[in-house]
Amino acid sequence: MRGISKRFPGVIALDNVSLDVGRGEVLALCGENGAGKSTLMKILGGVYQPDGGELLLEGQPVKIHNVTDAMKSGVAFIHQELNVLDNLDVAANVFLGREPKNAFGLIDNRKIHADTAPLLQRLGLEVSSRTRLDRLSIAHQQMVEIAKALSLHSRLIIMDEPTSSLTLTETDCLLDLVVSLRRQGVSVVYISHRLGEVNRIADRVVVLRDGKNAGELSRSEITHDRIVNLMVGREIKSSYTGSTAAKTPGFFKVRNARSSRYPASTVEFDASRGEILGFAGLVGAGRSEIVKAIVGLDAAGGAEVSIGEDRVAIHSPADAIRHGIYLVPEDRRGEGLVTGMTVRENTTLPSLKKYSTLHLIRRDRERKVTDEQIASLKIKTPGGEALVVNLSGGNQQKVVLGKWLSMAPKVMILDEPTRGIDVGAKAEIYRLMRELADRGGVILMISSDMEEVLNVSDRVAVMHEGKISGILERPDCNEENVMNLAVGKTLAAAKPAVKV
Amino acid sequence: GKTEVPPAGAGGAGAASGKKLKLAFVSNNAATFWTIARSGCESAQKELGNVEVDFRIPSTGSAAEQQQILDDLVAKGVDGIAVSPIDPKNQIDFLNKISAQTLLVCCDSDAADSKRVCYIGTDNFAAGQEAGKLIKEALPNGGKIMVFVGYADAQNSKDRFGGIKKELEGSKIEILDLRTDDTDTVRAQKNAEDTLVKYPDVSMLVGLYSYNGPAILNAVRSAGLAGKVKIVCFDENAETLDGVASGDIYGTVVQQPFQFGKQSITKMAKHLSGDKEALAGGKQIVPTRSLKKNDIAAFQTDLAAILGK
Amino acid sequence: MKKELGISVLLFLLCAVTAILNPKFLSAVNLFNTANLIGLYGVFSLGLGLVIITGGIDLSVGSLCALTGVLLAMALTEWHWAWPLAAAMVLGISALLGLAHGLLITRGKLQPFIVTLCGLLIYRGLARFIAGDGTKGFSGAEGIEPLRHLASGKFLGMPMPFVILLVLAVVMWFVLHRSIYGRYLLAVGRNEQAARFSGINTPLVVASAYVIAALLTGVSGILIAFYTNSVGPSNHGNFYELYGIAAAVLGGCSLRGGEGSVVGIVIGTALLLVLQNLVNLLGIPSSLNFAVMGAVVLFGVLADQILKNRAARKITRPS
Amino acid sequence: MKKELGISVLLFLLCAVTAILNPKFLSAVNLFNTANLIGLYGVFSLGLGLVIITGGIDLSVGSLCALTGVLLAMALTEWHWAWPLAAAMVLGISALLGLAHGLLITRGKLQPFIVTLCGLLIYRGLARFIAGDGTKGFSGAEGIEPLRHLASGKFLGMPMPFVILLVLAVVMWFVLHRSIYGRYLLAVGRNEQAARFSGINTPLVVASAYVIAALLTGVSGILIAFYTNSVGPSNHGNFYELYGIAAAVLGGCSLRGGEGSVVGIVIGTALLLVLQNLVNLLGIPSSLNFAVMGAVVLFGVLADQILKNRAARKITRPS
Ligand SMILES: Nc1ncnc2c1ncn2[C@@H]1O[C@H](COP(=O)(O)OP(=O)(O)OP(=O)(O)O)[C@@H](O)[C@H]1O
Ligand SMILES: Nc1ncnc2c1ncn2[C@@H]1O[C@H](COP(=O)(O)OP(=O)(O)OP(=O)(O)O)[C@@H](O)[C@H]1O
Ligand SMILES: [Mg+2]
Ligand SMILES: [Mg+2]
Repeated sequence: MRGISKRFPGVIALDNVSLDVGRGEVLALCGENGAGKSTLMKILGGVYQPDGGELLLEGQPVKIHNVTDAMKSGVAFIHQELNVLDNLDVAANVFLGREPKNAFGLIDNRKIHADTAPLLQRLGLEVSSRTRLDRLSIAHQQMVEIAKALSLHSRLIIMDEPTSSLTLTETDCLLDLVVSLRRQGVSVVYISHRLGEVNRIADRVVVLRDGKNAGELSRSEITHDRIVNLMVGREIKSSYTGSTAAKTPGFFKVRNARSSRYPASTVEFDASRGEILGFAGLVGAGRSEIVKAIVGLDAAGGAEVSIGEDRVAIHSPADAIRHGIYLVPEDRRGEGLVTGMTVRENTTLPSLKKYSTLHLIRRDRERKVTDEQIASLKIKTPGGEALVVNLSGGNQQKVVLGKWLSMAPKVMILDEPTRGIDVGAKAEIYRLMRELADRGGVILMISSDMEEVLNVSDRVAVMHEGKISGILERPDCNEENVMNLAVGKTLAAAKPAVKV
Repeated sequence: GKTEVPPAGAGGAGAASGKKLKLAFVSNNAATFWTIARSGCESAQKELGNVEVDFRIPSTGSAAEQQQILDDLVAKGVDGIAVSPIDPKNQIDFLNKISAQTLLVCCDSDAADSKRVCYIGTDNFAAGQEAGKLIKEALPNGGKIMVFVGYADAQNSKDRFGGIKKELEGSKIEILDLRTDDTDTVRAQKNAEDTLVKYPDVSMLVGLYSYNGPAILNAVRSAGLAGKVKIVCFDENAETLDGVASGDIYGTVVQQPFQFGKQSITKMAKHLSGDKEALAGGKQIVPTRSLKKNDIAAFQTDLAAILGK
Repeated sequence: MKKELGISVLLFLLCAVTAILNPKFLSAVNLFNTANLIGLYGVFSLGLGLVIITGGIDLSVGSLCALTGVLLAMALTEWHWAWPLAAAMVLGISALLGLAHGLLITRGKLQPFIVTLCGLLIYRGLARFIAGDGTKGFSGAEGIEPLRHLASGKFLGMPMPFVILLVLAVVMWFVLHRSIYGRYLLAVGRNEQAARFSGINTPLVVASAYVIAALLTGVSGILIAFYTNSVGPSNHGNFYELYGIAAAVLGGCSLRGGEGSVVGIVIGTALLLVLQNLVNLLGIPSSLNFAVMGAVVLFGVLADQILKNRAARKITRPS
Repeated sequence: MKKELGISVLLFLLCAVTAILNPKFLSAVNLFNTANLIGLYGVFSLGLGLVIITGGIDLSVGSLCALTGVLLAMALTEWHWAWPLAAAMVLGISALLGLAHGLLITRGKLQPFIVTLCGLLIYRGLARFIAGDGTKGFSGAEGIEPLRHLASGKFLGMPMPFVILLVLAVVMWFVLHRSIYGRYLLAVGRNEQAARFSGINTPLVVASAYVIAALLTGVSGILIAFYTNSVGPSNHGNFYELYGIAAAVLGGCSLRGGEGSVVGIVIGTALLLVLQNLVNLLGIPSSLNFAVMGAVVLFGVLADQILKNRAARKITRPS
């Protein structure tokens, strides 16, 4: 790709960007949120047309007008946002767009299923090829999308944050796969904000900043700090920094939390005022389900919750919000944001009463608080009146955070708070979380990013099949202990969920 | 064209003596007019004692729906049907198929070329001529008139409009246009209002469907032209009768739907019990009347008696 | 405001063309008549617009008009109720039916299209059944003059329905564009799930929109009944939902939800009625009435779409 | 298959009840008549179902029936065309109009509801204008017996429209459930973007669905014209789109797109027509016809929804 430029209304997403990928090379593409990584790849994948620049394939200029052209040139694309069809089964999704025909010109279903099974095996995905996608978790759906890209037998696979919704085991499996693809001569462009992964597999790192090439690192030069330096132009420390703030143990108590997914198991735990309690576990351990039940989003489940000395009854998110318990959900496009509305409208949505008199909204007050959040979270946006849908993923995530932070939470539950967020922003979000805790808040953080869990949490609760299999105090927090608990082993170091 | 007749397995049931006769009456749409006809049917049923009347109304007023109802009635095994065919000219084959299986009488609107046994009802063309006479009477010095109707493609509106045109031939009266409203009463009224705006010199508005009378009356009254712009209309809608009584409507041509119902049922029953004279002649016209201011009081009393109020 | 600009221009052009071809268009009588009808249709279109903003639809408008019309006429003339009682009954029933829609959609998780399609069928049937398929009017009702005046009188020289529409539109403008409830409506229409996660009682918001819509239809029903002075249950109000939807969409409401404005809906209604006026005043055959309306609606939304696309492209182009 | 089970049971129950209350329901004539009507309505419902599966809707069905009916009758009786030419013209025009819908929706990016609502208005107007607001029939046409036989004859003792429906349903079953095109339809209906990213030419898929729907409506239009033998342009086909949508939805199509089955649509159509048959056979007042239909549709979808919820709960429960 040579001199690629792309503009969107009000934004120059790419400005004269060049990128080379060698055969059998794993190229990591890094950059802050909104740096233009996805846009660049969408141009390669035929989703967008560039405003300027050209594409070369093996030295020959090619024109990629649409997705089909890209596929024909041997480019497969795993998009940042899920693109699967939940009304079709796994095999149909994998072969969508290029179904084999039988003698009558109809779909050869037998072949589709026969060909899908080994793919799933290779990915370690233990589901039948006949399962409808709406029966699968987001993580498994993501794996199906990866299977689909693999089945194309492409020369180049673009993976745009493929691991953002995967946990450790799946991630491992995927990274192994990338390595074996490289061995087969397939090129991979790998976009991820998890620099550990980049470190592990990349042959070369290309960094974008503000839609421009910011530099590149060859295999031997790749280190966490150097990538970060190129991305943001300064150093960012990311290791656990304990807090000195006073803790009030048992401030937030949860008893008998039950989700409709695991109706037979209950979850109980205490969280202290001033601490960050991390929640780790494998995909499907039921972490998201439990926190949804806590804030009243699970009609068939629920929990007994008390804050300080008070029992609080929560039947709906509105109740939870009234008591200062906020949930930042994992699916920001589906659950966190009204993407067709502006940053301002999203920021004030849960707290409109505060910004209104006699039920009439005062826009000046709305603007004030929105501008505050934009400034304090460093949200990259033309302004409060920009539509959220036009922000990059990471900035969207900051809007979700801003929406809740503007309301002075007592208990803040964050489900995958940094999914798809760049290192700089991550560090800021960690800082914000810590600040909030230090000011006397309770933070529960669900994360599938091991590094994050270990770096941020004061304690780590590990879940397995709907139950908390143990809580690790700070000194015992290490990868091995977390993994052991996550797969259901018992551990001497782990405390029971509630001190009896 | 010949439409195959399905095997008459259950159809064509004869009138076994002693058993109650099953007769049906099928209208062409839903309107007060047919409520009066229904009273006629019920009155006949009461007087005869040995008949059972099934009164059916096609909801959408479309030929397809009416045919479905007729088919169902035959399947159900009725002994005779009186129907007001929606499109008599083109429903001939279908009506022939029905009449092959049961006694068929046309009512209100005739399919003269079909094998129906008899027609009982108004001669719409004659009714149109009657309206034409009222128009000429109201406008002795001539003038411009506008005609309103729901569907211009319905047979009764074609006949009525034809009758009016025939009657007005050679007079100094000019017909401006025929405006349709698809039986939307708001549009009917709006059409009248717009006419009053567009043609300030219009001397009369004529409504061919029952709701056109009140619609025109409202428009004329709200424009403050009551009495100045004359109105002639059809049927015995309550508002229409009030308008005639107050003199704002010059006159209305009424049919006798009660007689349609009563005579159809009575005569079919007689025919089925052997009195072939009852439906003789193939055409039995129930005369129309024009009502003017002085006729209203008496007419309303009669109507109330008929509807049992 | 930009959204309403296109349709305002279209409305203005249509008015100008009609006025040039037939100056009677601007006569006091004609303006009065047209304003009156804009009032009649505008009231239910406002409600329909609200429902459309939540991402739903209400197909039962026309049938509900027929049902309320029949009930009102019968209450006043046959059951001899006092008019405030009759009006309250009609509005109460409307609101209840709206609530039923709302509950079936939010609790029963049925699609709005289906629920209100069934409403369309059921209310029409009920209206016909209750009226025994006979036309109902108001002759013989006593002491209904105050209601008649409210529904079809004049106020400051303007037709009452138009005045009522203006008042309702101002209220609804504040509700939709300035109140918390309005913001919730827009949010729910865009992304129900996200709204729920933000602590909004989304079923309540959605259901209330259907109640308001049905209530406004009830008001419209009363106004229209007094306009026509007679209610034929089998055809009264037929297709009104389509007018309302066309008006709302012309006025910038998106059937995908989350978008729409009160001013747009009112202008959309005005556009449709000026079109009908135009057909009559210019002497276009009645048979083409529908075709003209369809063509203009299509042209309107198409032009709007093209302008939108162009605007998007303009920003993208290098300056 | 599970989806169609509920509605099949409902259909069976209705038939059983009707047959018990009036054994004539099972008479050969009645079955013949009902099958005939199922054929007439089923053909366009199939097309409508296809469009609904893409997440769209087609409101122009009834008006298109009127337009095709008028054109066919006039071509045969007034312009004296040979019947193959007349039929080809009618189907060709239908397909073209379907293409216009498809292009406006995919290229023009207009909402299907709006495009076909305008179609509803425009085609009705055109039909009335072309026919000069007069009813058109086939009397006087010569040499049309082969067409009449095709449209309203018998085959193996079954009414031709029913036979045509069966043939079309089998073809459509393969198309929707076994062919690549059908898979694309389902994909596009559920998530247009995902389908596009998979290299599917989504505009082509969507547009073709509208063409097929219009073509099937054209076929229906011919069959219905020969059934009624007369086409009153102002009300012929009124509300047919609503029947079609109700049938498709009863048969398990989701208006949100991506879901639906051919068998379901056919059974849904049959259910609606048995209902009308029942109203007539059991002597329920005609005025309640619509109400009964509405109530049963509502009951059907509600029961379906409740069963679905229960099933969903069962999966979640530990085994
Ligand atoms: N469809 C669009 N319309 C308008 N602006 C867009 C659009 N898509 C992307 N942008 C803008 O282009 C810029 C680059 O976005 P892009 O999605 O490529 O970032 P990214 O590097 O992938 O970020 P992230 O790490 O958050 O995914 C951002 O400023 C974004 O707001
Ligand atoms: N609609 C559904 N139908 C069936 N199973 C579902 C559905 N939604 C979720 N699940 C299952 O519920 C399980 C719990 O999901 P949950 O999101 O609570 O897990 P988690 O621990 O938060 O994992 P993640 O890391 O994916 O967020 C998953 O295994 C998933 O397969
Ligand atoms: Mg991205
Ligand atoms: Mg989760």
